[in-house]
Amino acid sequence: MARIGVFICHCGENIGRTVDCAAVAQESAKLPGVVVSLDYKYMCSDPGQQMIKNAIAEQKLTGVVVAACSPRMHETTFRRAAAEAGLNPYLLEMANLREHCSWVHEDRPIATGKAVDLVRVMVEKVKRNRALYPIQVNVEPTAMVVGGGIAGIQAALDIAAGGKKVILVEKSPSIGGHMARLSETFPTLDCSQCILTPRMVEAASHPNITLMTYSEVEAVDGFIGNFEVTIRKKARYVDPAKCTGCGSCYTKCPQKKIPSEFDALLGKRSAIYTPFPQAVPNKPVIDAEHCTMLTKGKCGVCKKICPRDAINYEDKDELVKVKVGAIVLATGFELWDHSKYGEYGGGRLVDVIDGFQFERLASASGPTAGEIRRPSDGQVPHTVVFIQCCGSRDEKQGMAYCSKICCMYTAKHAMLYRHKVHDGRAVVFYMDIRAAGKGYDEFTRRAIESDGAEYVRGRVSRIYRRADGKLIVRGADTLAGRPVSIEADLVVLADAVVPRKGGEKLAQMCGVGYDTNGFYSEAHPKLRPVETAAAGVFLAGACQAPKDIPDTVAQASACAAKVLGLFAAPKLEREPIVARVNQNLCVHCRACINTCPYGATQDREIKDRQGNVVKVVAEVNEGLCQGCGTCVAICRSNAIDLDGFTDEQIFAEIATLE
Amino acid sequence: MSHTQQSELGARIAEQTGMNVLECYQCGKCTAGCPMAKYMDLTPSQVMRLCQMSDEGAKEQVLRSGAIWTCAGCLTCTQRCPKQLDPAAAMDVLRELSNREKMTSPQRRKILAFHKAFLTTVRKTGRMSEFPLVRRYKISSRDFFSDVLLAPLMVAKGKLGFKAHKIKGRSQIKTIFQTCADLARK
Amino acid sequence: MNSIGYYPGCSLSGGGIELDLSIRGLAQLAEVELREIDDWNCCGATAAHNLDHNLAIALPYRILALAEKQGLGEVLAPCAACFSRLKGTNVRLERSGDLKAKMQTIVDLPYSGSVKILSITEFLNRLMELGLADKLPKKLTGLKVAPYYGCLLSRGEDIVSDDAESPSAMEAALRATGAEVVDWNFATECCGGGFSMSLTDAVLDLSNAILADAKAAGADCIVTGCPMCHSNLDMRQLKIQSSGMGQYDMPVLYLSEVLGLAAGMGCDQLGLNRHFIPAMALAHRFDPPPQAAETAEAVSDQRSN
Amino acid sequence: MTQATTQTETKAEGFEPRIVAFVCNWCTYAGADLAGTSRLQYAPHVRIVKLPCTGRIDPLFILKAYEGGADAVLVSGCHPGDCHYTSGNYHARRRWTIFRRLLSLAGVEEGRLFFSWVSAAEGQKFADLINDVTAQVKAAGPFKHNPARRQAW
Ligand SMILES: Cc1cc2nc3c(=O)[nH]c(=O)nc-3n(C[C@H](O)[C@H](O)[C@H](O)COP(=O)(O)OP(=O)(O)OC[C@H]3O[C@@H](n4cnc5c(N)ncnc54)[C@H](O)[C@@H]3O)c2cc1C
Ligand SMILES: Cc1cc2nc3c(=O)[nH]c(=O)nc-3n(C[C@H](O)[C@H](O)[C@H](O)COP(=O)(O)OP(=O)(O)OC[C@H]3O[C@@H](n4cnc5c(N)ncnc54)[C@H](O)[C@@H]3O)c2cc1C
Ligand code: SF4
Ligand code: SF4
Ligand code: SF4
Ligand code: SF4
Ligand code: SF4
Ligand code: SF4
Ligand code: SF4
Ligand code: SF4
Repeated sequence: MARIGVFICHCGENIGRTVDCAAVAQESAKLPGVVVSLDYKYMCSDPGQQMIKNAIAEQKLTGVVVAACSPRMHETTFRRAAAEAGLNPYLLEMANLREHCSWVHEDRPIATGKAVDLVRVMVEKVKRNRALYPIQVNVEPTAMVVGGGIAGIQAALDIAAGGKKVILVEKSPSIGGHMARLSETFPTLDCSQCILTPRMVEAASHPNITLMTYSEVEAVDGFIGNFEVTIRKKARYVDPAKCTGCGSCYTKCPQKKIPSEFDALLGKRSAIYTPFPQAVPNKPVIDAEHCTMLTKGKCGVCKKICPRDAINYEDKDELVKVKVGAIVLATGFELWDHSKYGEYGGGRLVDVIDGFQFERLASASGPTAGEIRRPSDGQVPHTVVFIQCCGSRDEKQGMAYCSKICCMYTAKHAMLYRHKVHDGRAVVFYMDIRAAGKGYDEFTRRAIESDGAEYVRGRVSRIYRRADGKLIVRGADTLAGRPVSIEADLVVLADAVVPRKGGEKLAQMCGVGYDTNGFYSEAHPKLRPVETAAAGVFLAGACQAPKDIPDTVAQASACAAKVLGLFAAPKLEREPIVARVNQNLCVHCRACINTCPYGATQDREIKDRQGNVVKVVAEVNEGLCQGCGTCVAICRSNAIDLDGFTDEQIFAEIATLE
Repeated sequence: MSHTQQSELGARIAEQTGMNVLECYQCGKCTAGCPMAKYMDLTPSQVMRLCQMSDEGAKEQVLRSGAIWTCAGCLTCTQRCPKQLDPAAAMDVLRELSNREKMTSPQRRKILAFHKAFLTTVRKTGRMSEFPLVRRYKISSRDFFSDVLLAPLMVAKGKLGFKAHKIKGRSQIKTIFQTCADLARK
Repeated sequence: MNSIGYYPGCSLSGGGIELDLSIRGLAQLAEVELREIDDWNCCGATAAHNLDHNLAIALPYRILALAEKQGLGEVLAPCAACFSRLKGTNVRLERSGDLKAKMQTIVDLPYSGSVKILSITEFLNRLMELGLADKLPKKLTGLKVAPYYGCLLSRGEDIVSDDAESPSAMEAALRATGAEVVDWNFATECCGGGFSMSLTDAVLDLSNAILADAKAAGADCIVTGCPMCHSNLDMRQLKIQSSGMGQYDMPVLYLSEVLGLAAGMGCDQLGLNRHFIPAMALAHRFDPPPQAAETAEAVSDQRSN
Repeated sequence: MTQATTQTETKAEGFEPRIVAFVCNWCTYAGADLAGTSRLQYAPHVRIVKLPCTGRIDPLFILKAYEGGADAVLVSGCHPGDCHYTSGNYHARRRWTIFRRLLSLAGVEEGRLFFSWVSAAEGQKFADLINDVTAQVKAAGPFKHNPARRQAW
């Protein structure tokens, strides 16, 4: 006979205000099988938990329903308490009276009635629960970090420092990401490359880190602790083992007019190239699209010149399989393409540039050696207009969200320009100044108060190029209540930070969700900011949301802590929510085998004593099964069931709703 | 179940156009692009702002402004508003109200006079013709002398219709005007 | 013979008469019959729209209902303002059944919503497809035109299907005449619209900026599809010049006039002699003048000075 | 909304429908949690049955729900491509196409079965969905052909 205990939580006023908890407890007491029914102010508090433990011991309960908050909040708390009192933790269920009832309804009688329903359903379910035992799985103590920007570098270094192996996968020829392209960085104005390159070098030389640049993730199989990843190493046409990075090849390559991605298309590079002088690894690759040897079979200069015979035109992509226990996604961001803004010239005005282009103009290693010169004619601009929120906070043509970093980098740009061009005029159009970090507001104020940037509060409506070459910027000064028109020589758009194009593919491979904009979703916006819905996959940096360097680094280190925590034990306990086959009922139609997304359903031969196969049936590999239940729904012989969500339990729930 | 609380003007705009003025975040892009803004006593974004406020002073300021009459209805603001609002349509609602509540700015009397002269011509004949319109406008606006030099030229070019075109369905038109006027009074 | 309904609108018998003349001429060439709506009324223009939102719908509603009664499936409204009011009314009626019912009681005529409204560019592009393109013997080679869309042919998402920031509806037709389209900035800037009389200074200012940019871009003329824009840019250009804001002598042609020229239609037939800023010289580059036209132009030249 | 509400009033005075929702644990259940955390108010006529994935839903669950007196059934899981289990919801969707046809054979009218996608981040969408489904079911009136039609919850 079932002996069920029901515990109704008031959550202070959170539930109690709209749900009459005492009444729910009284109603629940009348349900068949219920032997105790109590309500209490805070069930998750120590006395609350003690109440449950006492009841389990004194009343010899066979099942418990805690009617409180969402199981996503406290299910583990209460299951642990049950276990401490000697009850199998899987004999406890939660009814969600807070998130699904008291917080979403106002009418007290209606909410109370619904609360009773929710309890009834769970009482009927829990009567049919079975004792379950966690599943142990092995953990492969190697992590893969995808993306070699500052986020990926930091996460890799911290995991390596914790004594575990890391594979750092970067799709471009060098690690460094966007930070390597920045001139100086807010809020301290220190040189970006000066603080970044030591870390790049450290990552490359750390014995625990394997760098895989010019590589991309092709497939991810398996699950937490046991991922199997296929990585495509793209053909470099340069053997990194032989190459010393002497650079003779790229100085001699005749294809020199290729716009450099690293320089935001303002500079040029050759067909065999390293993206920038401090690249790590400092070994070139051949860009197969532009090398005339690879496209037309004509040239071969680099092979002739190379003192180490490192060039190999026959090089092919290579697929490598690795086993890892955890994955960190750190694939970063892109800038929004402002050619969608017809009113700002639709991308056709060459002197209307984006933030990265300005960074490269301001950078000592950039195409103008750090002098601010405009792209059209190389002149030093006398008036530069900076436009914030370009493509951000624009639900019509751009992104509805705030990109978070552009207020700061625009202030930095205005400052850098004023430091470099003393008689120049810097005008910043802004809507709000969002500078909520340590030293951030001081930084933007400095741009205005000491560095002479003219801040104008208002959005710009139009930019066009007058016949005399001046860019006419029509904006508004909403504080003064007037339209303003500025004659500019250069316009810098603070384009929105957007997710990488095609980033959904990687997310889907890993089972990670992404929001409507394409940023990867964390498991909880406040309390689990680096975990994802996929166990064992973590997020660092701007792939999760727009972020500056300090936030990126903090999140990357948090990822490392999570990974090291996971690797601390050799075995991992997993929820025992898995499917089971009843061999007597299975007719081996293989429907389940064909549908299981994890390949967890397999053939099993049943043999007699002599070892002859008498029957083949399906079997579930607990290690692989993730408990989705697809096989259960597909099996026409009712031969599979799912622990924790059995047909019996669900039919009981439905029946209770009658 | 929305908890939005609209001002009187905001509610009227919502009713007539479906727009929620509270969505305006005062970016000023409408003002920035408005060709007429420099002739306005309130900028388009200020007009939007005042419609968000529920005090009587705000309502007065908007309905007595010259700005609402200075708007040319060019839709530049609407086209570019990042919040997909329609300030041009808000202006329509406000003008109608300003006229009905007899609050029209004296500075923009000429514009109102022109519109009224136009509609009177249409009400009487069913169509607009330049000469009757101009005559009526000049009398009511007392703006007799501007453009007098243009008139003979227009005549020479065959561009100034002297005679009113009278359509057959004039009584229908009168009824339409009357019904709409009655509706407005409600 | 193809036929299309026609709503000339009030300005086409007065200030916009050239538009009416040239449209009719081109339709004839393309063998398209224009069937004018019987007893049409004024669409109410900006005035109704500003003073009474019911009237602003009711007046166009009567026009649409009459057109439907007459069995017109498509109706050309060459004036951009009329086009905008008529099509706008269609859109709003379609969106709200309540509004439709209300209008039916006010106007006392049924209207199912079947009439499709064509703008001048849509209409002319249609004529081109219907064979007008093959009937343009004169190549206007060397003519530099600045296509001017203004507000009503570029904006209003439900009404104009073109790209609001860089519209192109006139481009194809202009290129077919052999004219060269200049790259300029003011194709969609507002000219001050209906404020010609009531806020003249603003109109002079705005129109001046448009003329200045067209001149800087090297245009020989501005091409428009709206009588209101035309009167601001053409009629008011005299005042702009006399008040010293700028010297332009920039002819302002309707798109239909440009096509008419390429089709070899005579200046008088197109109404080119009625412009305030002489357009005849421009026309004569492609169409050597018969005597009479020259004198007419001489007269108008004198007057404008 | 307003239109639907007025219709309801004419259809069945005070009709309070019973709606059973089958939702997945990872997306829609979490989305419903977010609606709660954000205090978004919605109609109280829905009872949620939590499953690991929409792939777990056996068509029989739905038939049982009707049998038990539900006026409508709502199925909601992760967005396509966003499934916690990679492809469970894809399998589910494939099955629905066939199942819908069976339903109409079984006498279940159109508009008694709703599908949606609500992610963990879409609290507002969840609330809107519940209100929308409730309004539609109210407008359609009680599931009359359902012999087991019961009193309001
Ligand atoms: C104009 C501008 C100025 C800025 N100035 C500052 C500043 O002054 N101070 C500051 O704190 N912040 C600044 N920032 C922000 C700073 O750039 C970011 O915070 C930082 O770059 C985020 O690092 P990340 O590693 O997350 O991403 P990224 O720098 O984008 O690095 C991601 C890396 O992942 C790689 N990758 C992408 N997809 C894949 C894949 N599928 N497989 C393998 N590899 C992949 C990329 O190639 C790249 O190397 C600025 C940003 C901009 C746009
Ligand atoms: C009015 C208000 C509303 C807020 N609302 C939100 C919100 O809605 N969402 C949100 O995300 N954030 C909110 N916050 C911010 C949130 O409160 C903080 O982010 C969070 O509390 C910071 O946590 P903490 O652990 O760093 O510090 P604390 O919460 O301050 O905890 C520090 C602990 O350390 C103890 N302690 C201090 N000194 C010593 C010592 N020397 N030895 C031993 N123990 C010590 C203290 O007693 C305390 O328990 C809000 C803040 C305020 C003020
Ligand atoms: S158990 Fe949940 S509902 Fe109860 S007090 Fe704790 S948090 Fe609140
Ligand atoms: S020349 Fe040879 S060794 Fe030198 S950088 Fe090029 S590939 Fe490497
Ligand atoms: S073979 Fe290709 S990469 Fe090498 S030098 Fe020639 S063009 Fe450059
Ligand atoms: S950070 Fe500043 S500039 Fe960037 S979107 Fe937000 S408010 Fe706009
Ligand atoms: S679907 Fe059912 S019957 Fe078929 S093989 Fe799997 S368990 Fe056996
Ligand atoms: S529940 Fe079934 S389908 Fe899902 S992972 Fe387990 S074995 Fe595969
Ligand atoms: S553009 Fe739109 S959001 Fe911006 S101030 Fe104007 S109305 Fe408001
Ligand atoms: S519609 Fe009126 S307010 Fe809007 S931009 Fe045009 S003139 Fe300005």
